[in-house]
Amino acid sequence: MSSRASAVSNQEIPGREVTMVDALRAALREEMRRDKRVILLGEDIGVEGGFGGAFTVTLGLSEEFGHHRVLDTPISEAAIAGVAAGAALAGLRPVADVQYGDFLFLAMDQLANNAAKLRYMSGGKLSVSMVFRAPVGATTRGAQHGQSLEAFFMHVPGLKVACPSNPYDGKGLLKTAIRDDNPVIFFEHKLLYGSKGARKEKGGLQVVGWVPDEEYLIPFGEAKIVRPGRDITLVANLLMVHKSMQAAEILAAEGVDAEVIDVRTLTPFDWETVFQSVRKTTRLLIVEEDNLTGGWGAEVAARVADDCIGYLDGPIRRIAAPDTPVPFAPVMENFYVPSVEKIVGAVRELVKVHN
Amino acid sequence: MSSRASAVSNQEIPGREVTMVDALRAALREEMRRDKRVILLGEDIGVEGGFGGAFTVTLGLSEEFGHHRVLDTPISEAAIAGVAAGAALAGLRPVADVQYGDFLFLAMDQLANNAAKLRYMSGGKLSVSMVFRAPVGATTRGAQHGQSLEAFFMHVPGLKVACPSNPYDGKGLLKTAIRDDNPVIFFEHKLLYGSKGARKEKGGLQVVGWVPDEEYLIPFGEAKIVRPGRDITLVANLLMVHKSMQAAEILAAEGVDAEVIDVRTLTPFDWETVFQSVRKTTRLLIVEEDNLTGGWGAEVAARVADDCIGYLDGPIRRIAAPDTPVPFAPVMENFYVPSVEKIVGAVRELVKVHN
Amino acid sequence: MSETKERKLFMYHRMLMCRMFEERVYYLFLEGRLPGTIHQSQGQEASAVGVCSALEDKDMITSTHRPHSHAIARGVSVRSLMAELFARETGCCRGKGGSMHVGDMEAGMVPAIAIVGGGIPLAAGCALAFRYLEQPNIVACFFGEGATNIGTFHEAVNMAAIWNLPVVFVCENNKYAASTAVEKVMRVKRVSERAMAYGIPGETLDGNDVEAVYQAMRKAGSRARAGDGPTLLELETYRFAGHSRSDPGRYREPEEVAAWKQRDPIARYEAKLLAERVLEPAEITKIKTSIERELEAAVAQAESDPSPKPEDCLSDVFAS
Amino acid sequence: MSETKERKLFMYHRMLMCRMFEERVYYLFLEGRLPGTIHQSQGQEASAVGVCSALEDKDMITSTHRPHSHAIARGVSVRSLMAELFARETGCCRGKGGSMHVGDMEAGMVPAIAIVGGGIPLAAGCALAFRYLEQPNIVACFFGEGATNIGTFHEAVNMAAIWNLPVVFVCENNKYAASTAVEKVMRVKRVSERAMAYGIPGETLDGNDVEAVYQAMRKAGSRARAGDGPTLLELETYRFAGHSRSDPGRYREPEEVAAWKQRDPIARYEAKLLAERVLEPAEITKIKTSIERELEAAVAQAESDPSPKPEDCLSDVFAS
Ligand SMILES: Cc1ncc(C[n+]2csc(CCOP(=O)(O)OP(=O)(O)O)c2C)c(N)n1
Ligand SMILES: Cc1ncc(C[n+]2csc(CCOP(=O)(O)OP(=O)(O)O)c2C)c(N)n1
Ligand SMILES: [Mg+2]
Ligand SMILES: [Mg+2]
Repeated sequence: MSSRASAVSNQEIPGREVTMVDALRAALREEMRRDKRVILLGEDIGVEGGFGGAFTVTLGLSEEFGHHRVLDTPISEAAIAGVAAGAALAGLRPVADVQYGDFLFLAMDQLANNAAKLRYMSGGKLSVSMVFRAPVGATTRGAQHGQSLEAFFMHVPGLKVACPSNPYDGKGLLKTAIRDDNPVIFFEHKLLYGSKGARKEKGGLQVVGWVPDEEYLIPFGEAKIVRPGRDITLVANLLMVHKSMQAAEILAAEGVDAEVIDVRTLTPFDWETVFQSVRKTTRLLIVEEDNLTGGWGAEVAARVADDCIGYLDGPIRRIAAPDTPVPFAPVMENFYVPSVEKIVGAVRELVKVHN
Repeated sequence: MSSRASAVSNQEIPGREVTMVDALRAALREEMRRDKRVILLGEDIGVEGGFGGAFTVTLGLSEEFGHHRVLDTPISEAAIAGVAAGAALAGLRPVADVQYGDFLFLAMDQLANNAAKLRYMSGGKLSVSMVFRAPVGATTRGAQHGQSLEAFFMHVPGLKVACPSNPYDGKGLLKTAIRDDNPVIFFEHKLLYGSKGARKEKGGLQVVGWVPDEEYLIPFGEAKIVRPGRDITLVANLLMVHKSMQAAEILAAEGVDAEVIDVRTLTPFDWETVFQSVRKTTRLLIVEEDNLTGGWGAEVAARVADDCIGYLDGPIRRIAAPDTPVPFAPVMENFYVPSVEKIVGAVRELVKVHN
Repeated sequence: MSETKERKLFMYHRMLMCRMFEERVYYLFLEGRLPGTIHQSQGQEASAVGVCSALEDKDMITSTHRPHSHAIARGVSVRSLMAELFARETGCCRGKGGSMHVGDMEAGMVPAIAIVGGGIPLAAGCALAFRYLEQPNIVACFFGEGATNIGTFHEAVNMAAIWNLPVVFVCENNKYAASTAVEKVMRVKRVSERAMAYGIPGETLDGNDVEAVYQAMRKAGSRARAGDGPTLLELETYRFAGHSRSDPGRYREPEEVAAWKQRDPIARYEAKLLAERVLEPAEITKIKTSIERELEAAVAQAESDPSPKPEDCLSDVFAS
Repeated sequence: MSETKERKLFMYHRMLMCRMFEERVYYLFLEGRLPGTIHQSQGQEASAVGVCSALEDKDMITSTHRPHSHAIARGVSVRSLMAELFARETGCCRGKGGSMHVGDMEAGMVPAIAIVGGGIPLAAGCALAFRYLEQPNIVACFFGEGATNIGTFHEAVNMAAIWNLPVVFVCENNKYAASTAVEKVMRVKRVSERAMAYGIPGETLDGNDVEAVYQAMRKAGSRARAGDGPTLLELETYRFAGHSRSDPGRYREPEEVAAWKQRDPIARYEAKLLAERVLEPAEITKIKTSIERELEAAVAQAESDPSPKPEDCLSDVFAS
């Protein structure tokens, strides 16, 4: 594995532009080839003539690895999570999934009470090496198919939480997650999959990203400054990284230089990168698609308000979905999901306040 | 119903000292007498010769109201929640419970995806008038019987969340919860029950509180300043209100005058009372038994860091359980649960910093 | 017209309405005029209509991610359904629910629950309320065979069984849960065998025979209404379309699809009614034309209906 | 000594150890020497010991909130169990687990899961790993009859069934879930009937007959090991004590308790072994004395063992 590869796109290194779906599938394929203990569990993930899971990520893997490694399950989310945890206890490295993150609540007991706690309850003797993948984000499917659930899992001690915003990170983080000896909840944003054909999402970003041909891993707990800036810090994840970047471009034209941080993993969280940025820019806006109250952004605000309050030149603000379920009608959903305009507006206000 | 009674203990008004268990039972009894639509659902709540639920709250109610109103369920937490929600849709006002809050994860889908969202998904046409009671808090029963889960539910739009610290509030809030047309998650702290006899908890506070004989309700969304003070604001709930009060007494002897706020309900939250207090004291310490990262205290810190940052004379700090499961050994559990000493220590540091 | 004849024509009409609604909706999707996704139920109309035709006023149904036919069969207004799919203020959920959550409790339908199995406890809960309030009503609880593998099915059916609740569990066994064939995920031959685990009657029947469905539901309904508890009805059927809008259904053999299309519940019933002379050939076109017109009007109305305002997304979280 | 005789004496010894451990623990609680709470299993020793005696090295068990006898029967060291109850650093969970989470995967026991039914998917998962790794092992999954009403039972048993996993589901039907009598919460007469819903064999047997339990478990175990899938064994038994430390058990008729005490699995087996001359009367006291001594030593050791430090609560959250 190359350490060079952990640098961002570099013309010297052979690689190619791929979608998130391609990148995640490649991560699964590479890890399955490398380690026989890696198996997949989920609904509709390996059926012949089927979808490769709800968003095609596992397409073709049952053909390559066989149905004993790509297990199509009944609709039994609690058992999917619990069976994965049990298999992990006995030495496998299962990667399980739900078709929509919203169904995680069905598996929550197994994830939060068993997978997350078994190592601790055993006094550190066991480990539960599993990954649980979950697509999040609103895509005009209404209240039960569009939630962002990162905060719930960030609040469970014993679980790691990843949330990549681009194919490069997606691949590198998923490979790391699979090799991690702890349970990892791996959030993927539906509008970032770049799925094509029938599974293409309206409003989906055409995110393709460069990924080196050489193998690489991305460690957990390292945020990425995706745009350095001087005037304000924007902290975001998943789709909101892209919206924050778009906002930063607009703001740049107005002379406001925003630093954008992609948190990449919520647990462990790279507090230092955020703190350093805030100490430099003296202003903080957190951007998340999750509901405002109790979102992961609250934790970021709280930590900064503890560690960096003396450096702040104004209030800590959050742009998040309002405290409502996800509405169906696109006009309402567009209002619900934080927009580039809202980010820009909030930044304008923040830089104005104490300038 | 008397409005006088909503004042705190008043010698003029007839009343008596009762435990939390007595107060909650009285609330259930009064509401069941008042409104035939109120029914109870739960495990072991009405069995002859049984416990009256895990903590005796429903003892005697099946005798008074019959088994058609006090329904002993199988061990089926998801169905308990979903059946309660369904019954609410069709006009009843169920009060359901889990024996330990930790089991809420099993019911989470029904609570968060159905009960919380049905009103919204119906465009406001329906209401889900139910209460779901859940005991929380660590009491040397280990990782799966001691969690504090308020933050998970505060983060679900459509759910109200109550967490009374004393019998007076317990009774008034539970009655309000039952009459509310929305789903309410009602958290009770095991060490505050004041249960006697076999169900007595080691380390349980002998909290008895004065409760008027006359009927009263306590509105949601009104925090209570349980101790006014000038130097620092302590925001707490449940057991931590008592620890904060003890800390405040110790601090008073040192000349530090702490204001202690009992939040009473997390949704709706009485932001104004907290903001006003912080503007006055200029210092904030949040005290919760929940795990630090993503606890409800993070939201309080975030809101204050948004609204009151200009008033703050130092960092916003939180005292919470560390990010670990609940350990079994009492020596570890005592370290895990925020102590009076830790609160005192944190306050000393905060008042020192900018004095 | 005799009551039976009237009912038969009613069921025929309703099934056609279900079918034509779904076809219309499908084209609207292809044309890009509807947002979101849809799960269609062409081929399953006999179960929706047979069950709902056996219900009384104020009875209730619960439904799933595939709810259109259930809603139509239950009598939810077609206009309000269409408007909901168009995300209009006038939709049955005022644009907040969408395809997967259509419903209207006034019309006897709880908003559909799109989480597989998630509606089953709600059904039991409604039934509990009916019994408690001494309301002589029942609940018909729809779900797919895939849902019988999830925990809530088990818990809620058991709870309804021990309490003898007035609910009929209606499993539409269309052989697939998304791409997953039923044989792969359960070892029992018939879903109805699962009733045994709860000590309630279970019955498997031809879910494409609307008359048979109606009769079985009458029977199970009477039993429930009489206080004798729930029944599990397994209705064998098939969805002609893919699982959702985006599914070409390549996991099914074309022969299998073709064979089931031979058993089209509407064509079969039509033939039967013609043979019985309940229906005259000339009436068929008339009925279809009138449905076509109704759908046309519903679409036109929906298109001109007001959209919710963006900020409307903030209301209806809490009852006050 | 013949293999059979050895095994019989072993089972007798283990049952006694279970019983005497629980009695000892009970008194330690009454004396206030142990923290937390306990769920005791006096009366249920035949099921724990019959099942575990039929296991091989590296087989696994999963357990519940009532795990002491399972742990002892599986061969988890009595010292490490006692130390765990005393919340010592030397406990099998290093003081982090407590009574409800005892276990030791080295000894073949997953830490017990105290959430009813929560261990069942873990059992299926372990079994999946065994099969996948071509390890010739099986899992015995213990749970109470009350657990068969929860969703995870349904989901996990079904999954194990469709995949023919090497797991034996062992339901200890002790007639009550806390204070709730089994007849109130399920309509089937026998829990084993629920096996039919998953297309696997189910069998009800006298759970207080250790020999019968052993034989049934051998058979089900062989079946599982051969790749023929899971079995649901229902072991009819009774707990002599209350549900937990604080339960006086007033929801049970004294006559019922007395009748079951007549069927004490240990007394019965003792009488049988005496009759078979496998056991001599004189040996009984010897065995009891030696167990007494072992328990005494375990208690003494536990009391003098080091306690974890308060800050130890911070470690073991993540593997690094
Ligand atoms: C709990 C849950 N898991 C997965 C899904 C995704 N999903 C939607 S429909 C479906 C298949 C449902 O099959 P079945 O119950 O047979 O109903 P059908 O679609 O055949 O009508 C799946 C897996 C879901 N909505 N809910
Ligand atoms: C999901 C869940 N609900 C409730 C409880 C509280 N509780 C602990 S043991 C028990 C009864 C369990 O009965 P059963 O499964 O028959 O086992 P037994 O106690 O009889 O051994 C209950 C209700 C729990 N631990 N987990
Ligand atoms: Mg189906
Ligand atoms: Mg039992």
